[in-house]
Amino acid sequence: MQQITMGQAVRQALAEEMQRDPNVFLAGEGIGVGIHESPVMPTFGLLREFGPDRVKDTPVSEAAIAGLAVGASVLGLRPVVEVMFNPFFTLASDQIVNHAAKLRYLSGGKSSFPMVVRVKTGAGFGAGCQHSHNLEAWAAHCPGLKVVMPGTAADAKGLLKSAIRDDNPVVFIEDMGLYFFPTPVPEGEYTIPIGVADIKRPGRDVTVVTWSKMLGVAFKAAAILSKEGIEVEILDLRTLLPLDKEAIITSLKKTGRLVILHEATRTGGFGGEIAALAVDEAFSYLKAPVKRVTGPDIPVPFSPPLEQFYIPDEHQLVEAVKSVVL
Amino acid sequence: MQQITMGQAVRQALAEEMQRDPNVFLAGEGIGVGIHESPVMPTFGLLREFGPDRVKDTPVSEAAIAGLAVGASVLGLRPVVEVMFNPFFTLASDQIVNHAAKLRYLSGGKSSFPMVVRVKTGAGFGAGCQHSHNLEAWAAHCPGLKVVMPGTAADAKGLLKSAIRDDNPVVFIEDMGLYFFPTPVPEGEYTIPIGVADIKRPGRDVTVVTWSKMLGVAFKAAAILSKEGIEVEILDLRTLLPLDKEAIITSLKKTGRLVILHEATRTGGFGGEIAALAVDEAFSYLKAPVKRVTGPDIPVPFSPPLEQFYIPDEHQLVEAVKSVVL
Amino acid sequence: MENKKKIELYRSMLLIRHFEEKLTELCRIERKLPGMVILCTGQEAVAAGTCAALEKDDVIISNHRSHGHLLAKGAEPNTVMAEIFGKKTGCNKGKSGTLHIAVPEVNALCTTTVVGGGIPIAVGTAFAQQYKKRRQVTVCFFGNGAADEGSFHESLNMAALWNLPVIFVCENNVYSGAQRMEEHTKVKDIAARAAGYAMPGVVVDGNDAEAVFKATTEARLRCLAGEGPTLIECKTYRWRGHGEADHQAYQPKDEIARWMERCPVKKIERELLAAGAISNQEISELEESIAKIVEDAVRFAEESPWPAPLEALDDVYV
Amino acid sequence: MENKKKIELYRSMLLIRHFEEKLTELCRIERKLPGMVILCTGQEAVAAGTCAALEKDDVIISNHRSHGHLLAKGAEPNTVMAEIFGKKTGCNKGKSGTLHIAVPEVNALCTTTVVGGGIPIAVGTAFAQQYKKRRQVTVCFFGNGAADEGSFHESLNMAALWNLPVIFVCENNVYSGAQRMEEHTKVKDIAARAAGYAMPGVVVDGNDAEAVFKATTEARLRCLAGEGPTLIECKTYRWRGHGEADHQAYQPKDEIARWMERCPVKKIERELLAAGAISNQEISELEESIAKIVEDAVRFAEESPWPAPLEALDDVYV
Ligand SMILES: Cc1ncc(C[n+]2csc(CCOP(=O)(O)OP(=O)(O)O)c2C)c(N)n1
Ligand SMILES: Cc1ncc(C[n+]2csc(CCOP(=O)(O)OP(=O)(O)O)c2C)c(N)n1
Ligand SMILES: [Mg+2]
Ligand SMILES: [Mg+2]
Repeated sequence: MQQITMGQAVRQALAEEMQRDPNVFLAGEGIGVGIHESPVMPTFGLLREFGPDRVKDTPVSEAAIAGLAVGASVLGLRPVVEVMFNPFFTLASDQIVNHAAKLRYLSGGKSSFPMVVRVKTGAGFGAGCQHSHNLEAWAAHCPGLKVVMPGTAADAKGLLKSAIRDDNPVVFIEDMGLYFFPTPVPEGEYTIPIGVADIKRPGRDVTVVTWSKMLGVAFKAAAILSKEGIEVEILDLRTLLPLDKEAIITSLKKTGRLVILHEATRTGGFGGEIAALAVDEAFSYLKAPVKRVTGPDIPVPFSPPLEQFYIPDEHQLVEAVKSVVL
Repeated sequence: MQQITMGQAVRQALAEEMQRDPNVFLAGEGIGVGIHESPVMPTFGLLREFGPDRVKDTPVSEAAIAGLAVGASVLGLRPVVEVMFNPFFTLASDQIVNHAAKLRYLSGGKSSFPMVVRVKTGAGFGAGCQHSHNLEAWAAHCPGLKVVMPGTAADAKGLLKSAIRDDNPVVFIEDMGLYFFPTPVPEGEYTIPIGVADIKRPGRDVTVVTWSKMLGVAFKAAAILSKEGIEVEILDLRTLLPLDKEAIITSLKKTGRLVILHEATRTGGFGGEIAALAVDEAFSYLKAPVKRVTGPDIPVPFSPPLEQFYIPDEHQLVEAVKSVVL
Repeated sequence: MENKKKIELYRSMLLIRHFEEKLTELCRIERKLPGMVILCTGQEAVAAGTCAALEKDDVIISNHRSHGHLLAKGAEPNTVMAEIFGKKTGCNKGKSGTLHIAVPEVNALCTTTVVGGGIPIAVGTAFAQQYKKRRQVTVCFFGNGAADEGSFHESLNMAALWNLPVIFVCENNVYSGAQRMEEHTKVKDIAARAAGYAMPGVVVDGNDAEAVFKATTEARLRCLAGEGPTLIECKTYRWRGHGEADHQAYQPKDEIARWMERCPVKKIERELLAAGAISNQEISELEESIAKIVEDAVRFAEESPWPAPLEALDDVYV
Repeated sequence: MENKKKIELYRSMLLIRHFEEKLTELCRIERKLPGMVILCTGQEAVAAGTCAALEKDDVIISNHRSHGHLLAKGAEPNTVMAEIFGKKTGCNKGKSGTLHIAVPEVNALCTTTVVGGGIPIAVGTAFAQQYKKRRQVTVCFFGNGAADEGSFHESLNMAALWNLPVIFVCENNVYSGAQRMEEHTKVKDIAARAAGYAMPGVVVDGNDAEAVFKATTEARLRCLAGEGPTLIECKTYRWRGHGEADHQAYQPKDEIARWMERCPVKKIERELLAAGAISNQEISELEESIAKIVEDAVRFAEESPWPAPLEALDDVYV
C-alpha cells in the first residue's frame, strides 16, 4: 500500500475522477497557482495536468464560487469547488444552504445539483480564529446537503470519489492537520460509501464516536487506556449527514458507554446530535452519563500555548473515558 | 396589563430604548418605510417618531448592514439591525460570526461590540424554504454571541431591552407567528435577564424544554395531557446562549423525563445540545429516553398541507410525552 | 423587426398581463392563494423582449418576480398556475409556490427569491455552456435592488473575467421593496457599474419590447462570439405593490398614472395597428384566446388535488 | 509639503521597513514566529502617506497586511512585536497574532484577515462618526483582491448613499495571493469601480508617499465637508511573497527588480537629500535610532512570558 498524506489522497481522488469524467472540474482561490506551491496541498499540480479550462483559479469571491458550482451542476457538470478555510464558509453559505441544498426540493425533484464543496478546516496552525473555526455542525443542520469529514487519507480518497459521483451537493471537510502525515492508502480504484460509519478500533468497554483529525487523538487515548485494561471502541463517523445511526446504536448496545470527541466548540456542536440519538434510541443500553470532549466555547486563539489549550487531546479523552467506565 | 402582540412588544422595547439612549439606532431593509406598512410590524412608525438619522432604511445588502453594526458598535453606538428573514442570516453571517463574535476576543478584551441583530423567523406563511428556515442553532454554536429567542410578547420586550443594553453582540430571533396574537405585557419599564430560562408551567411528570413559537404548542399539549392526568412542566429557554443549564437540570431532577420541542429541523438542531446536557449532567435522574419533537429534516415546503406537515404540533408532542411517561 | 415576430412579442406580453391580472383578482378572494404573490404587471416588455431573443436551449435564471419570465420562456400556464395554488399538479409539486418556480422543461432552470441569489448561479450555468462548447447563453433576471447585493458584484466580475456567455438583465422598476432607487443607491444607472468589470453596460427602455429584444439579441451575439457578458438595464415600472399585500402608499399616484400611460402592451399594440400588421378584430380574438388559456389554467389549478402531507418528505435528495 | 512633515513620512516608512525586515529575518529561524507572517515590504508609502494625513482620532480599519498601517498610525512597536510573537504582553494578549492585530489606543480599531471583511466595518465606524457629528474620518485599507468581494460593493454603495466620512484605500500591489491582477479581474483600475456608486475614484502612485498623503488629505476634506467617501487606488508592489512561507515562484524576477528600483523609502530619501532637508549623517542617525527601536521591540517580545493556557478562556464576553 502507498503511504500518502490526506492532501495527496485528495489529490489522487480529484485527478482520478477528472480522468474518469470530463464533466468534473475544479474551482477555487489559488487552487491552480497554489499560494504555497507545495506537494502537500490537495490541488498541487492539477492545473498543469488538466489545464486552465478544468482547473479554475478564481477571484476572491466566495459567493460567486459557490454559485458557479450550483449553476454548473444543474447543467450536468460536476464541480468541485474549494472554500479555503472553514470560516469563509459563511461567505458561501447562502449559495450552499439556500440554493445548492434547496433548489432540488424547490423544483419538485426535477433538477439536481451534483457538486462538491471542499472545505479546509482545523486549528493548530497559529492562524487564529478567522482561519480556524470548525463549522461542520452548520452544514449538518441543512437538509439537502450531505456532509463528509474523513479522518484518514484512505477514507478521504474513497469518500471524495463517492462525493464527486453523488448527485447531491456534498460538503467535504478536510482537516489540514491531516495533510502532513502519511498513512496507508490502497492503490488503484476504490470508493467508500457516504453515510457509513467505520469502527476503526473494536473494543468492549466504551464507544468513542469521533470524526476527522480527532480520530488520531482517539487512537492515542485508546492505547493509553488499553494498558489500564479499558478497551475503547472507536467509531469514526466519516459522514455526519446522513448519519449512520445504526452503527452508533449497535456499538452502544455492546459497550453501553459513550464519549463523543470533536474539535469544534462544544455548545451547539454536532456532538449534541450523537448524544441525543443515544439517549433516545439507545437509552436502555446506557450504563453511564454520555460525555463530550470538545474544543472549549471560545474562538481559536493564536498564541501557541493558548491554541494548544483549545485543541482537545488524548489526556482529556482518557479522563472522560475513565469517568464513565470507573 | 396591556394586551399586545410580540411585534408590538418589540416595537415598545425599541422605542423605549431609543428614548433612553441616544446611541441606539436602527437599520435594516425597509424597516422605516415598511413594505407592508402595518402596525403588527416591529418597526412600524419608528421612522416617523425618531427620524431618518436614527432609523436607517438600507439597500438590500445584508453583509454591509451587519458590518455597519459591527463598526458602529465598536465606536460606542448601540445598533439594532434587522435580518429580514432567517435564511438571509447566511449573507450576514461572516460579519456576525467572524467579526462581531470574534473581534473582542481578537483585541484581547480591549474592544466591545454592543450590537443586536434582530432576525425574523418561522414557518407558516406560505413563503417557502428560502424565507422560512430556523437557524438558531448556527448562532448558538458561535462563542462570542448571545442568542435570545423569546416565546411571549412580555419576554420579548424585557429581553430585547436587556439585549440592547448588553455590551456583547446579541442575536435576537423573533418568530413571526407571534406577531399576530395579543398576549399580556406589563406596563412600563422592565427588563428580563439574558441567560435565564423560565418555567412557564410547573408540572411533576415530564419536562418539556422549548423556546419561541413552540411554547404555544407546548401549552396546548399540556392542556390535553393534563386531562389525562399527566402534568407537564414547560421550561421556556428564552436564551439559547448562554444556556441556563441549571434550570434544565433542576427540572429534570423533579420530573426525570425530558421532551425537547423546536420548530427547526431535527438533525443538528439545538435540541441535541439539551439532550446532551441531560444525558451528561442529569443522567442519574433520567427515567426514560429523551425525545425530540421537531421539524422533519426537509426544507420548509410551500403548499399549505405540506407546510402544516412540517410544523410540529401539539399532537406530536402529546404522543412523545406519552411515550416517555407511560 | 418582422411583423410576425412582433406579434409573437405582443402575444407573449398579453399572456403575462392576463395571467397576472387574474392573480390580482384571485388575491382579492380570501385564502384563495397561499403565500405572497408578487407580480410584474407593467414590466411585461422586459420578460417578453428578452426571451424572444433566446432559443429554447438558452437558460434563464429568475427571481421572486418570475411569472413573466417563465411564461415568456414558454412555460405551461396550467402547471405554473397550479404551482402558485400549491397543488400537486404544480410544476414543482407544490414545493415551491409562487416565489421560486423552476421550469426546467423550458430551461427556466433556477428561480430564487433570495435577492441577488440567482446571479452567481447564472455564472455557473454560463460556465457550463462555455465548458461544453454549446452555442447557448444564460440570461439572468434581477432587480435594481439586487444590484446592491455583493453577489451581483462578484458574479459580474467573474463572468467578465472568463468571457462567459451570460446576459445580466437588470429590470429597474424604480423600486426595491418600498424604497425608491435614490433611497438605495446614489448611482443613476445600474448599467454604469458594468465599466467596473470592463463589461459593456447598456440602458434600454424597458417598456419597449422591441428595444429589449434588440439589446438582448446583440448581447447574445457577443456571447456566442466569445466576447463575454453584457449588462442590460431595462428602465421600467412596477404598476402594483411589491406584492399583492402591499398597499403602495409610497408610490405617488401620478407616477403610477404616468407609467400606465406608457403601458408596454398598449405600445406594441398601437405599433402593430399602425403598421397594419394586426386588426382590431384579430386583437380581440387573441385576447379571447389568451383569456381562455388563463381561465383553463385557473380551472386546472382549482380542480387539482392538494399534495398529500407525506409528500413533503420527497425530493430532498436524489 | 513642508520638509518637517516629509521627514516624518520618511521616518514612518523607515520604521515599517526595519520592523518588517526584522520579521523576515526572524522567519528564517525555525519556530521563532508562530503562524503565517504577512509583510508589506515595498508598500510602505501607502501606510505612511495615508496615516500622515490623519488625526489621532481618525479611525483605521486594516487587513491581514497590517503592520505598516498600525505602525504608521502610531502603534507601539513593542506590543505589536510581542503580539506577533504570541506573548502575553502583546497588544492583544496573544489572542490575535500577526493577522488581526487591533490597536484601539491609536484608533486602529479593527483588523480582520477575512479578505474584504473590514470594508463593511469601516462603513460602520464612519457612520458612528457622522452620527456623533465628530470631525473624524475612517480609513479602510484593503487589497486589489479584496475589491472582488461582495462586501466591497455593498459597502461602497452604502457609504456613498449616506455620504459617510470614509476613505477606501485600495492598496493595489499587483497580486492577490498568487494571482496577478489580470487573473482576477478584467478591469484595469479598481478606482474605475467608484463611478458605479457615484463616488470619486482616484489613482495614485502608491510608491510616492507624498502623493498618497495629498490624495488622502483631499479625500479627508471632502469627508469633513459632508461630501462623502472617496476610493483611492494606490498602485504599488509586494516585494515579498504573499506571506513569508511563499516562495514567489509566480513573481517574475525582473518585475520585482524593477519595482525595487522604485523603492518608496529611497525615493523620499533622495528627494529630501536633493532638497537639502536632511543630511546623510542625519539619515544614518535616524536609521540607527529606528534599528534600536526594532531591536528593543524584539527583545521585549522575546523576554516576555507566554500567556497561561487558561487565559484562553478570557475576553470572549464583556
Ligand atoms: C437576500 C434578500 N434580502 C431581502 C429580501 C427581501 N426582498 C424581497 S424582494 C426585495 C426587493 C428587491 O428589489 P428589486 O431587486 O429591485 O426587485 P423588484 O422586487 O423590484 O422586482 C427585498 C428586499 C430577499 N428576498 N432576499
Ligand atoms: C474571505 C477570504 N477569502 C480568502 C482568504 C485567503 N486570502 C488571504 S489574503 C488573500 C489575497 C488577498 O489579496 P489582496 O486583497 O490583493 O491583498 P494583498 O494580500 O495583496 O495585500 C487571500 C485570497 C481570506 N483570508 N479571506
Ligand atoms: Mg426593483
Ligand atoms: Mg494585492
